Amino acid sequence: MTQMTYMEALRDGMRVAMRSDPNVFLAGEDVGAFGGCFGQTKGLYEEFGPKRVVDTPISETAIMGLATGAAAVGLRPIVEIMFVDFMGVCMDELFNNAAKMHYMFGGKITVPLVVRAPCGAGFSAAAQHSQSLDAWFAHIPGIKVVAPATPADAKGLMLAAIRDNNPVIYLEHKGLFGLSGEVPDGDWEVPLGKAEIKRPGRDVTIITWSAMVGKALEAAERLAADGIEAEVLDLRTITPLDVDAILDSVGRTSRAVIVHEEVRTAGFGGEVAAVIADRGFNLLDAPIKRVTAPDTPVPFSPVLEAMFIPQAADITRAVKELF
Amino acid sequence: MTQMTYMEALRDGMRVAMRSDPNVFLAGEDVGAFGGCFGQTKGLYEEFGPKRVVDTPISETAIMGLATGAAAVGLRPIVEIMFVDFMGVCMDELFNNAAKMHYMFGGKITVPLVVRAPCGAGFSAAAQHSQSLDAWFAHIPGIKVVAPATPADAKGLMLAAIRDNNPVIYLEHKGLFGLSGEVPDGDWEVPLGKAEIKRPGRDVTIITWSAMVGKALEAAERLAADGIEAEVLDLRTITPLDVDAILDSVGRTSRAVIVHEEVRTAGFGGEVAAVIADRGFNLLDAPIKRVTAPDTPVPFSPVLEAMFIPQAADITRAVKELF
Amino acid sequence: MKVDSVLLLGMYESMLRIRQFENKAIELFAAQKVPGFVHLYIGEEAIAVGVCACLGDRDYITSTHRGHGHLIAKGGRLDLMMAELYGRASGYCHGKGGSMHIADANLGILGANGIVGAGMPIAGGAAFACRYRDTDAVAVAFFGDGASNRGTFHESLNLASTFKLPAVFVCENNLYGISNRQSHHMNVTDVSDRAGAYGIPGVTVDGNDVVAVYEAASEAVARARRGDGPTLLEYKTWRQRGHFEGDPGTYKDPAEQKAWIARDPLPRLEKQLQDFGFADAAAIRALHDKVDAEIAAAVRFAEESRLPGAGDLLSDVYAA
Amino acid sequence: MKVDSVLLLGMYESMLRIRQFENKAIELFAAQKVPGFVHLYIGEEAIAVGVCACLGDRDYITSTHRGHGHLIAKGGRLDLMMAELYGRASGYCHGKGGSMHIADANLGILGANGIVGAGMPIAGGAAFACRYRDTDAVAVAFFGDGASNRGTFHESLNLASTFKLPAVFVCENNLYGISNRQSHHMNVTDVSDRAGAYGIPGVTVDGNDVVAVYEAASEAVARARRGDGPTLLEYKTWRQRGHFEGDPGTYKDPAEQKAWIARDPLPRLEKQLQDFGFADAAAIRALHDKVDAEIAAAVRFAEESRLPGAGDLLSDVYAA
Ligand SMILES: Cc1ncc(C[n+]2csc(CCOP(=O)(O)OP(=O)(O)O)c2C)c(N)n1
Ligand SMILES: Cc1ncc(C[n+]2csc(CCOP(=O)(O)OP(=O)(O)O)c2C)c(N)n1
Ligand SMILES: [Mg+2]
Ligand SMILES: [Mg+2]
Repeated sequence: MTQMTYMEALRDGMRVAMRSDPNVFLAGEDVGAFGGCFGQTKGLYEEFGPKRVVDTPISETAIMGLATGAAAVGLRPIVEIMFVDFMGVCMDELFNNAAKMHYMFGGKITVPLVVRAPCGAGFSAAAQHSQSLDAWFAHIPGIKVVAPATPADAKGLMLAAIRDNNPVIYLEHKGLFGLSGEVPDGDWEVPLGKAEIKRPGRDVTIITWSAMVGKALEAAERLAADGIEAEVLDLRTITPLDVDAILDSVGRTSRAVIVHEEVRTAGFGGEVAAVIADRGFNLLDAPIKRVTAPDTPVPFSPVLEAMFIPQAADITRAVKELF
Repeated sequence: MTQMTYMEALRDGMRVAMRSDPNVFLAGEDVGAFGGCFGQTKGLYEEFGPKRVVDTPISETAIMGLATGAAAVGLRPIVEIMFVDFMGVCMDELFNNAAKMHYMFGGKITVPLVVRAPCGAGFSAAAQHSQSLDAWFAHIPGIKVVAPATPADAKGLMLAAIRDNNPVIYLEHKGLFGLSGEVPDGDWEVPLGKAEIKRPGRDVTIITWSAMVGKALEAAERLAADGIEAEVLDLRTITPLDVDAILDSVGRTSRAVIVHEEVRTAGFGGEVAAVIADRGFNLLDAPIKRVTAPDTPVPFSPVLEAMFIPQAADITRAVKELF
Repeated sequence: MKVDSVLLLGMYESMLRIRQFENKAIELFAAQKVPGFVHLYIGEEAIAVGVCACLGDRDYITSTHRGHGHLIAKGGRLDLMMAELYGRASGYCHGKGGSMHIADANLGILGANGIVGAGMPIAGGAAFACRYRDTDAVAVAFFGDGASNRGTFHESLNLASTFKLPAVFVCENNLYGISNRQSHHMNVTDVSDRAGAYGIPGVTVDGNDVVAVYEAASEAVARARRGDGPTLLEYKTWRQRGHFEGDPGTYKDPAEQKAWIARDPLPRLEKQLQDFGFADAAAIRALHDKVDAEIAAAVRFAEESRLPGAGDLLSDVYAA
Repeated sequence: MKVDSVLLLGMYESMLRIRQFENKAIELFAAQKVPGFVHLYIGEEAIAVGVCACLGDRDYITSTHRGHGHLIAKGGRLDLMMAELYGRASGYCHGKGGSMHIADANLGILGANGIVGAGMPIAGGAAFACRYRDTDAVAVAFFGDGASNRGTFHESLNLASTFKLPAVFVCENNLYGISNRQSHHMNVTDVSDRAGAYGIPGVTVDGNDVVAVYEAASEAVARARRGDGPTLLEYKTWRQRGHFEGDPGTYKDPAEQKAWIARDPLPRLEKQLQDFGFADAAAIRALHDKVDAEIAAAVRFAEESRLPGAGDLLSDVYAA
């Protein structure tokens, strides 16, 4: 175990994978000597050189194609799209080709690639640099989507993502980059598709992921003071969704609150709610609540942005409505 | 009232709008003399000429930009993206600019445009020409999304969409183009954001839209034979969602089944289920069921495609699980 | 001329195979045995064949919606292709892909593609891998005049040029994107003029002359193999059929259609073969018989194959 | 030279206004009064000013992430801009946009833009509307060398050229996209060489010489107004600061930075004004005082304005 930040941990994941497999390379805008827009890739260029750490032009469709074509012939690309907000530029390449090739071609081609995409609000970066688009990716059959909330998960999911034989979207939250925590050393994976209880509790299940895990834990502390023991279930992987973990927890607590930073309408919280409202209906003692950003673009002004982002107080309020 | 097909009706909507407002124009690939890939725009070029019915290069980002820029300075563009499957090409233009400009710029610019996008499976057109991507659009604050199921709605929603002051995605289902029905003559709108009960019933609410309305009505007929009276609620507009209509119907039936042609995970059915599981929880006597396509790309072979598309039998089965 | 009789006869046979496969597809589509969209390559065969004659199995291609010719020229199996067009479980994609989505990894075929212009970025990735592995393999992207207006064209050519990737970009300029004439979708006469934007060679060649196609492609492929970077090749040609089966192509000028049919690459090559003394009428007939038999066998294979089942619907969404 | 003293003095004042606005922004960002990303235009002012000097309020521009210069040159109000940078309710966008998202419909400013290359398609749409309405107005898209590698560049220029739209595409080639040197992101020296791909004129000009900027832009704008279609203008320049505030720009060669600062457009124009006898030191000083007072007033306006409230969060998502 080593104490490191979320950013160091995801970088460590890349480094371990690149050391252990020469087919792994990294490409994107300013990922080389510059070290990435937020410093995520610092040191990788120095260690692995320009062949394996590749600065690209500002050409997201070519970047996604680079990953898809290289993966289709056996390499294991990691590409960075500088902000998840830019995924619309290469959405076609991702969803009509990378995601579908394996199925369309009858299993004849596999596309093992990772797209790293920094997401999330909190930096006054405004409407085009602050989004969470989790549900969009979750709606694409053929890809997997991970969204780590802790340094350990950042590393372990990175390694699992790189070694998975499918396109994986790795959503790294900008607000977590500086978060510190214990991270297992060496070659250590967190399996895709497994949620984790980050705090056990018997009264209500708060289902969340990414930066909202921290907010949920904060809310759970406050609720505990009021005698409500909230379980915080961190999905970690958005798709494939760990339905068993959700139903198991809700089966014990009989109440569910879903929290995400995405805007509300058609966010991934809807999927989680729908799964519970179908398969977990008889477990429930109360309505299913969602705590989300409102249906607006992300505003610039810090005061507005703070209102936009779901806060611990919003979560405690939603939980209390259920009692 | 005139008997016409869904395709004729949506064309009639465009024609009425173009006659009544010289600022309305139509642009897209092969929409001119060719009349559109499915014939949707036949005759418009002849009536309105090359100035107002514009064939474009195969350049979806430029097409969406054409619409956005022209709308931002006061025209009312209708653009066709030949298949909704190609929206990934211009997703960035749609969601980061057209959809957000009004908000980002503090209301200083409005972007009244319509994107027509044929959607849906049923023609062995395979994975890249058969999709429904309703939830993606629903997840974009700042745009509205309509998905007519009948000839009358195809016309009325078209006119309302063109005259709305926001970007509207108009999802025309390829499988409905030939559907015939009575359509009001002249200048006649269906207000955006209003669902419609296409069949009243007291036992269960089937909530659906687009081509699945027909399947739901078929299922309702079969269920009636078994003594179950299903109400079929056609959303017509996906966003803004008519929550009142949903809660009102479920309040009367106590049971909800949501049906859509999109793949299941993170489809718009999740949103509808979540709304009911929150605000309508106490109305419910049974789990909320979703009948959807499976989480796969759309397969080519007609036998597989028929299994992919939700059928009336799937709906009756889901409904019966609730009794 | 760098072509000998073996090469020329091989190219003729390959072109014939494409032509007859597609003539059969016309029939089967009309008979509603083949569903979906069918985009035919008839009249453009010299391009796929002339280009792929420069490639080996280690080289990669990306194809288009109009892909039969590329696949066959690169060695694709007629029986698996035909079964795929029929939507049978024995097809290349187990019936999941159809005409627009056929790939064969072993042959370096990275797929037909229903998205116009989508093959170019993927070819860029394959070319990157060829170089990454220190092989001399190359990747070739086929695309149309219409596709050369897509952003992917620009981004891919720029990336390939900047990285000096072993890629060849082959524009099949048949003068139309569906109904839209080239002069109405771009303001240059030669797509190859776009090469200048990337500092790479751009060449325009008669796409109905397989020898000319082959020679230009040889040079571009050699250049890529040498590590000197990509080339943009433009082959002028003509789509003899409608955009897809069912399109009567009324936007075409009949006189122009006639003139282009007079330049049909197949009879043209047949005449060359005879003029050069590479083949007589009997030899040509024998090739026809051989190809027709292959196609008949492919149809039989398809018709005798089972339809896919419920298990196929859900399989292969994810790789293990 | 087509420029007279009024024009030249006006351009100087405009450049100075941009420079001082941004010098203030440096200070305010460092003091954490201005949050978010701040991309500065210092050193590139001659381009926005020289180009916008050819435009009227009826003409449109689309801007970039590095937009202050374009907005000010097109007449944007300093007080509303400064309040927007502060995130105040009185700002251009009521605090919802910030530095990267400012528009003013009345001035034809269709917005700064956080998406690299996103302005070009929008300018195409505005140019289409200018022609649709039979006006002689034009639309100008500003963008960087890095942006010229985006697919939107290609699609927009092709569309504008094919439709002969009254558009001008202005590439501000400051030799970098963030840390990526032009020679590492494209394989041509002059972005203007890309014009050939669309059959339109392409011109490369010293972007630090406002007179040269103005003259080239005049011609391009006149051409567009005449209905002769778009032009690609490339202005060579240098970004004196880091990519955004906070980037130390260590990837730059200090000697090169020094050489470019010696070619700073502002002192250069100041010297011209004096050489031509258009302004003496006192006149220049008076302009400085005027601009500084404007900026001080803008800061005061921003600081005295209220913050937006909960009502602002949810308003203006949809137009009525
Ligand atoms: C991104 C995208 N836009 C539009 C289409 C619809 N479409 C299919 S083929 C075609 C024409 C392609 O023209 P070209 O590239 O010249 O190829 P050709 O058909 O002439 O071989 C179009 C517009 C598509 N499949 N993908
Ligand atoms: C589509 C997209 N990709 C990447 C970015 C991140 N980004 C912001 S500015 C920039 C560099 C732009 O370079 P250039 O176009 O030369 O403009 P300059 O910053 O030099 O003025 C990049 C990569 C973005 N905002 N949008
Ligand atoms: Mg063509
Ligand atoms: Mg630059």
